[in-house]
Amino acid sequence: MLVTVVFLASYREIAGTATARIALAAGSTISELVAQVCAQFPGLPDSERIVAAVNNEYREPDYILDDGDEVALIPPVSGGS
Amino acid sequence: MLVTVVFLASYREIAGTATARIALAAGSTISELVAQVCAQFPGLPDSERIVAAVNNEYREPDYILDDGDEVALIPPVSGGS
Amino acid sequence: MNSTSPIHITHEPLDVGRVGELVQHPGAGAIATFVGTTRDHTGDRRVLRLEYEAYRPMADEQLQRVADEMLDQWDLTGVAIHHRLGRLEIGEASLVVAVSSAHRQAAFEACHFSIDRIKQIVPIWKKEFFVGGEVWVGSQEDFNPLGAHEVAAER
Amino acid sequence: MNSTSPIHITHEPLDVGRVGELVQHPGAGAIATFVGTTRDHTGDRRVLRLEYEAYRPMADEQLQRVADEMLDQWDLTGVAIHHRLGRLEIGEASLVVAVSSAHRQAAFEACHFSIDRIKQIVPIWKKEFFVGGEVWVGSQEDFNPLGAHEVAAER
Repeated sequence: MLVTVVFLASYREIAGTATARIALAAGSTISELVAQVCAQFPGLPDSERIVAAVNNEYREPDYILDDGDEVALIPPVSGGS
Repeated sequence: MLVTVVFLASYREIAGTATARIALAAGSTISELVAQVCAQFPGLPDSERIVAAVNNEYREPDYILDDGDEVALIPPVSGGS
Repeated sequence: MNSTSPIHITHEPLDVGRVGELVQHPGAGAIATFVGTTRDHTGDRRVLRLEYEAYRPMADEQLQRVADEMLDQWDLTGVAIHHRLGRLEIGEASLVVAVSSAHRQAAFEACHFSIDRIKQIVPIWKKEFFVGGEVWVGSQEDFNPLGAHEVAAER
Repeated sequence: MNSTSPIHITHEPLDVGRVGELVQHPGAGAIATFVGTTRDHTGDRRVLRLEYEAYRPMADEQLQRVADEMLDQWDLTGVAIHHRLGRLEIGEASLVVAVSSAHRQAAFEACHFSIDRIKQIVPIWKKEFFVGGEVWVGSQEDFNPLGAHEVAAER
């Protein structure tokens, strides 16, 4: 299956791209995706520290992905002031 | 000696006057003044509960008054909102 | 003393935006503002309007004391406190406090402190007018003119 | 969604007075407002300007979630949260939160909560531009998108 990874803010600058299409085995979890992405895009933080949102909802690392999901990797936020 | 007592807000309505000139023995304290005022203007709270300011400064009950002092009896305040 | 003074007691309507402008500062990262407004009820009673009365100049001096205590206890870049007197209709602002600081915690804490402190020491009284009655408001519990003020760190 | 929406993310300058008006209510006795402004320094470094970036529509949804949590936890008469995006100069407002309630404690607590909560869950990022450099800001400690939010009574 294929998912779209979205890199935001500092992660986008590290990855050098805003999005990537990643091929995964069916039934893969967020953890597995993130480990693969971290191997492919060096410079990202430890994969265990990366938080992900799937289709605009925060999800736990053991969340099982579906084909076509949009998985945003969310750096620590800093809105407000 | 003579002091001027100022009645404010609810105390003014109870006393029926905004000010009163009160004659006191030299060396009298706020407590003594307030007891005398409470006797003279029935309806004021227990004299021990009344807070006074002398010449615009809050003072303790044992504060010794001077001739000509302005002694405001200050009901519980309710500014703000 | 006029509406450009940081500490201001007035019979004129308060200008909330103006009070906020008084605390703007290039080093400020946060402005916390509090507006006390006349609400249409107290408990179950419908309020028609309010009147505020002050004992002056003591009220001005005590309001300045509140601002001084704020500046002593927190690292602030600006403090402004405006209080309205006289007759207020429902929805009108009786009090505007604006506090600026580099970091939000200080502005919030100092702003919150100021409202509590005003109710402890500033000789201003509110009278509520209901259908069929009126009452001077005031809490013996809050009133604390002779006590030390609370330690800020509690908040 | 525009500047009359209670929850609003925009590249346009924020109108602080307008956000306050959005929470006016006859039952309100207090309006607590917070304005986050661009300050001229972070620690010892002089800041030239900022840029804010959001992940949308998730940022809008999470900002609405903050407002919903406020309305769930406190008895409020109004909540409005406006967040700016894009390039901001020193002194400009990045965030305006206004909260109204019958009693001041609820408005203060909910307003304070909202700022902390925004920094836990809303996918918006700030980049600071210094003389000779730039940095994305973000605290691993504050960021808490998967945890339960803190209990209000602690404040």
